[in-house]
Amino acid sequence: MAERSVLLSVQDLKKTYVSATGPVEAIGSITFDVRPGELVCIVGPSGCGKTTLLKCLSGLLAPTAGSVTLDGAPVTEPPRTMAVVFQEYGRSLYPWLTVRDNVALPLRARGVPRAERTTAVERALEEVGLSQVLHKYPWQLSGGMQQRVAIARAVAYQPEILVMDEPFAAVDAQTRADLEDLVRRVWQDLGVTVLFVTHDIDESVYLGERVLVLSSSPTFVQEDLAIDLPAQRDQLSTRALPRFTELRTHVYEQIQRAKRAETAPTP
Amino acid sequence: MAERSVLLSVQDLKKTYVSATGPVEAIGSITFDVRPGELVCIVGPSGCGKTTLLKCLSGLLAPTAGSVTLDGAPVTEPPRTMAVVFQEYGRSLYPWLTVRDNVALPLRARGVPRAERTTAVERALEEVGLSQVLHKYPWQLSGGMQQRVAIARAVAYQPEILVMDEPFAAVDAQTRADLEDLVRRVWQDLGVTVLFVTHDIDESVYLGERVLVLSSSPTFVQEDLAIDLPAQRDQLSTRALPRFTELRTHVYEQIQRAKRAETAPTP
Amino acid sequence: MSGATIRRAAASFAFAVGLPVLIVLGWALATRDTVNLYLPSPARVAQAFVDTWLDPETITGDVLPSLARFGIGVLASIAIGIVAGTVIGSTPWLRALLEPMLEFFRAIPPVVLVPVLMLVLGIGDSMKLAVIISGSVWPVLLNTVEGVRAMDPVLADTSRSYRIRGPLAYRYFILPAASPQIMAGVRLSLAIGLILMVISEMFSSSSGLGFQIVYFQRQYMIAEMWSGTLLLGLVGVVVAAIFTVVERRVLHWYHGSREVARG
Amino acid sequence: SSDAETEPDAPDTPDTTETDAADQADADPVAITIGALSISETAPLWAAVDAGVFAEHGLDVTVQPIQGGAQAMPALVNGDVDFSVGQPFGALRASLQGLDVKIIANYASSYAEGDDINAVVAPAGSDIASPADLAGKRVAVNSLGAAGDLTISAAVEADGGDPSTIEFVEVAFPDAKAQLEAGNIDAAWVPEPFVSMIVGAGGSVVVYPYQAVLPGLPTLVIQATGSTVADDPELVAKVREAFAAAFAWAAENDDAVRQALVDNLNLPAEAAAGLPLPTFTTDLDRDLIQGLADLAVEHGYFDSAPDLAQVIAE
Amino acid sequence: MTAVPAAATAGTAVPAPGRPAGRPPRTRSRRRRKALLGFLGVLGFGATWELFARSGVVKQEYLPTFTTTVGRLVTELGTTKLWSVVGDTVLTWAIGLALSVSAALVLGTVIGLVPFLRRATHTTVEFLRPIPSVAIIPLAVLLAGLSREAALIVVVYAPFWQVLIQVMYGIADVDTVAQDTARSFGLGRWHRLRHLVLPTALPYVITGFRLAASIALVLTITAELVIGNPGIGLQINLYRSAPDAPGLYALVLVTGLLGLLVNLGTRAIERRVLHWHPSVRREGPQ
Ligand SMILES: Nc1ncnc2c1ncn2[C@@H]1O[C@H](COP(=O)(O)OP(=O)(O)OP(=O)(O)O)[C@@H](O)[C@H]1O
Ligand SMILES: Nc1ncnc2c1ncn2[C@@H]1O[C@H](COP(=O)(O)OP(=O)(O)OP(=O)(O)O)[C@@H](O)[C@H]1O
Ligand SMILES: [Mg+2]
Ligand SMILES: [Mg+2]
Repeated sequence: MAERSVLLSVQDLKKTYVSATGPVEAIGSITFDVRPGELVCIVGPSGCGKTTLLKCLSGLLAPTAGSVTLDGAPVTEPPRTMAVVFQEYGRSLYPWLTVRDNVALPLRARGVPRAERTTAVERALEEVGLSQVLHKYPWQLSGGMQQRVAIARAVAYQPEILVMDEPFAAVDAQTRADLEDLVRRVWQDLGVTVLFVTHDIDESVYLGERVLVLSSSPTFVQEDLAIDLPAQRDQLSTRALPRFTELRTHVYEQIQRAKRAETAPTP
Repeated sequence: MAERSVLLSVQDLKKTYVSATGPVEAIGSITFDVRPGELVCIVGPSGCGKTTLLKCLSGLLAPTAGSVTLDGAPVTEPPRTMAVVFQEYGRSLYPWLTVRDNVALPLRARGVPRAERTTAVERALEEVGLSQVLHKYPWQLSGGMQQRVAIARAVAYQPEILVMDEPFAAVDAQTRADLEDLVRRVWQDLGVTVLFVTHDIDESVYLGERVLVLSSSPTFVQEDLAIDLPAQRDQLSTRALPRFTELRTHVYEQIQRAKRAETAPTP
Repeated sequence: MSGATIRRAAASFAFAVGLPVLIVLGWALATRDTVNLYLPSPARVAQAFVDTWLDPETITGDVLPSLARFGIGVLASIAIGIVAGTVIGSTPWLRALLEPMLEFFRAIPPVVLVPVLMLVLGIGDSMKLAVIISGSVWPVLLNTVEGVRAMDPVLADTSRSYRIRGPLAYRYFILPAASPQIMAGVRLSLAIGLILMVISEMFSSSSGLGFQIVYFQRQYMIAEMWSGTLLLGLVGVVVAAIFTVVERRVLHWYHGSREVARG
Repeated sequence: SSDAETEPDAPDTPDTTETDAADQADADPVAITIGALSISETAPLWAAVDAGVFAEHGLDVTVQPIQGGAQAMPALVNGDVDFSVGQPFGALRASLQGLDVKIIANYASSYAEGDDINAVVAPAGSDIASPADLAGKRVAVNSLGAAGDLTISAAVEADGGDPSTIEFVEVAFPDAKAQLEAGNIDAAWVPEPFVSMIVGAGGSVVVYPYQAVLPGLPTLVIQATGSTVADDPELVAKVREAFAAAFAWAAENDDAVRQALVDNLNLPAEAAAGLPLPTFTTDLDRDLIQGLADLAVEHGYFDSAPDLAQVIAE
Repeated sequence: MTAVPAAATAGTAVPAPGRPAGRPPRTRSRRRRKALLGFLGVLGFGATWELFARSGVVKQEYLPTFTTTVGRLVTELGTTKLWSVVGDTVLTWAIGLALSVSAALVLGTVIGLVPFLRRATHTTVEFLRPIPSVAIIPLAVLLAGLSREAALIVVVYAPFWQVLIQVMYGIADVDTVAQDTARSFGLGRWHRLRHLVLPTALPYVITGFRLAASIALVLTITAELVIGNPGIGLQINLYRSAPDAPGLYALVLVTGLLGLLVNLGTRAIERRVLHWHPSVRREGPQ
């Protein structure tokens, strides 16, 4: 793997929403690079523009200024090698399709043959612990189950870049731990590049090889922290490492700083 | 406060969803009582029926069997003294109303005079850190901000019972800590009874006076744990108490047991 | 179980006929001692109905051909409306280009266009079909356009990011997403199609259900005319029943999510 | 009385019934509404009302445009119009269906000889030359089951053709010319001015069906409800008289009649000037009406013969 | 429980592209672009008409060219007759539409909200809907005479059902979570209606209104044709029997233009009252 080369490059990205009540500067200016095969966690205060950033990265929203390049080419539409898990999992599943069809649809769109598709779908659903609900509709599932379906869909798609927006918000602690390990496994086994937004600091440190801390709006990258924990991680032992505690405290303090900046009076 | 009397009583509650693909037994049988002024946290594996339970409690869903009584009277429709924060915050805000109007609407419906309403709404929004977005529409906010609007709406309503379904799922760690303290403060200052569903074990122990651990489906109450931590809690010192760690480990083990029961083969 | 089923069937039957029975009773009372030829009694209309419409020759010569034209016309309208509606609804520039024209045509009474249509299409079935289609496409078309426009933004983003496009997107995303609104449009189109079936038979015709109604009206056979109207209404009820079955299937997910949620 | 106009104002002349009536009329004109189709035949009525002929008879007339016989009947029944001008066939049919309607006078009649005011016409190049040639052809009339197809059938039969093979279709008069040219129909029954227009464009008259079957057949009659006839015979008589006066006046004032065509029908002045009009008279020929009724029974248009004593009030 | 039918209106929460701004220049230029495209569409239609009329498929005697018709329309616009005829039609139409829409709104809301009524009226509604207005003309004339009132009965009848059905569908579309929210906060009937049900049904109602507006116009003119009360329809009849094809098609143009105007108006209303709705929001800058 060409460790040095750049896969995704964000340069001076700026996004201002135009609305009747006046423009809202969601992202001030963000610059960072992601190398192929990296696992980057993004943390930042609520409303700082994480979702907005992901939407710009994935070609769903045109930035106001700056550029996003993937493999050297500017991103203008959703790239074919990227899968996104949306924060609003409930609304990103098709209510008229069963769980299985929801997961299978992107594969169909990519022209994956039927047999292969079935295997991929079933394996992905098994990974998230949902092999029992194949034939149910999303609205027959609990919130956490829906979220896992959305994750399974992204995993089954076998993307080169996996973008996830607070994907574990609605699942219980145990499932969450399992899913975290799933993400690390997928990342290691398939060599995908992962961008992972979370508001759980421990999670960002446990998962990431690198943590980007965003400031509050108008957003910039407050800190770009390399996580020098061993590659083989384990829910119990890794979280018990003194270095883990150091890192999480560091991130925590950064976010505190970001928040304080927010609460400081702004013109 | 009459510590001994019962405010809310759930007796042998059972809920089976009837759907085209066959019946789904969401809740097997749940029995518990809540005394006035208690703060009860409910935890359980994803999909175990927490949301279903809250819906039955709040009179939104008719139980298949068993009963829910509030102040001695059976609950058949939403009681006027109860406020609910829904797990699907995005869909529980009205997109055609501004943030302020969303929060104000229940007060208006209750006939609160205009001036009083304005004060209550503004204070509640300030409490959740959203005084800046009064005139925005929900869809102009980030996920976490929307969730906080939903919380503000419930707080401004000044209910006697506050029911919250994973209310902090989408907010960042710092905001979450602030909101946790807000809930404790509201609970202590106004003497409301709180039912709080979460999947964060630490949160349940930090917040609750009592934690109900639910088993996986078909659900029963696996454990009813009193939290004997001091009433005055603090994010740093309380979480550092050895008793806190004991309690959270206990709950964690209980949930593990619940999960194991789930993965065991079922007929 | 079966007892409950029977009870439920009885209840829905009672609901289906309850109000109509009341209306007929009221009608009978109101016409009991008037002799106004234009408001015949229900008994008189029923008699006319039996005499006029249960005649096999009328059924094969007038009723069935009309219904066939109605069926073809409405199906064509639905097809055109959905196809054009999805394309227009999902292509903003096309919508901007065509909207004024569509609004223009919608406002023009078919009656006025008939002479020209007749010149181009002759005076056979194709002209009548054109009249039916010219009126009943609009509800489907408009509702499809609106349904496609109103798509849930998160769902739209999901589809875009997974690059679900082309026929697959129409089949699995755009059409299902718009389907509740499309079905509302179809339901309106059915009734308009029936009305236009009558109107189309007012021109250059010599047979058909609609022709007969207008003919009876001109012949002052008022009870017969009302009996034809009654038949139209009955056709409407049957068509609506068929539609309900189809809608239940197409929108099962939509109704499912609602019903279960209500316990 | 048609000379009322020329009489000088003579309030002090001794009582005569005539001036008395005129006085009463001046003091208290009776308001009536007459329903009439918006066709050229209505021109004398419009013109005479404008010229005050009806006012002299103590009638304050409003002419209510009517779009078809079917609309006239409910309007008569509910009193929205007091009198209406319509086809005799419609009155017979309505009466047969039990509607309380009566013919009180003739209005317009076709010509017993010469060029009639309605005709079956064929387009240029058609091989239809005689009524019998219409057999097996597609023939347009404005409304089925009325005097048009009835008299055509009778004319074809009289000419040795089989009327049952004719396919009658409904085409509105104004559309007939275009449909003939488009080849959608083989022949069409139309009134003036369409006869002249089609003939002018190279078409030919196949037959004048009224003339061929019942020469001089009334095309329009004046109708009222039976209760009007029974309750207010003076009014009916007065209306009849006024119409007679109006027709007499119209015969003298052709220019005014032609102007009414221009004003009310938007006809170009030249077209209005040359437009053939029927004979206007209030004298009803009972025999022709009887003939029409018999023909309708014979061809199965009526189940039974209407009782003319019931239908005609004279 | 979670499915938001995409056509539904309720759940909305995404940082979607901002909604169209009142003033910003980008929006204005977009609107200008839209108008330009619409105008191009009209030109295209005119050109097609012109070519078709000149092609000889239909003689110009029966279908005049677009340019002739427009020329005639321009001359007619200078006459008071055209304006009075249009005024008559517009008056009948406006009254009819107002009656029809308000009755349908009220009844549709009541029936849509009360399950008992919904079930009890189902067959009757389905029975009455397909009855053509032309069939009730004799009844209308009998009840109201050959007047504007008779035309109104005809004009009110058909659009009523359109709006009624749309309202009922709209009311059934209330998001379940939003509904639960309202119930749990003890919102009374009136507040639920005002703040939840009506906003949800509004997009449906507006579509219904657009359908109803043109159907009402169609019926106003048809009624004038058949009953003969003054207005565009009667005038069309006169031109038709004159025969005066350019005059007739000039009136057809006027009719279409009326429809167009209504649509412009409805769109403007829609932009105001549905600014929160995804279909309107999406058109914002992206
Ligand atoms: N509308 C429905 N139809 C059928 N089954 C349903 C429906 N809603 C929920 N269920 C089932 O009921 C069970 C409990 O769901 P519920 O939403 O109460 O879980 P939960 O404890 O809130 O989960 P989570 O923590 O993931 O939100 C699940 O197995 C789910 O599949
Ligand atoms: N459609 C929109 N119109 C106007 N402003 C918007 C819109 N969407 C988002 N914003 C604003 O942009 C800012 C960033 O929103 P974004 O959703 O990216 O935050 P986030 O970091 O994902 O927050 P969270 O962690 O709460 O999900 C917020 O202040 C929000 O109010
Ligand atoms: Mg976000
Ligand atoms: Mg839940």
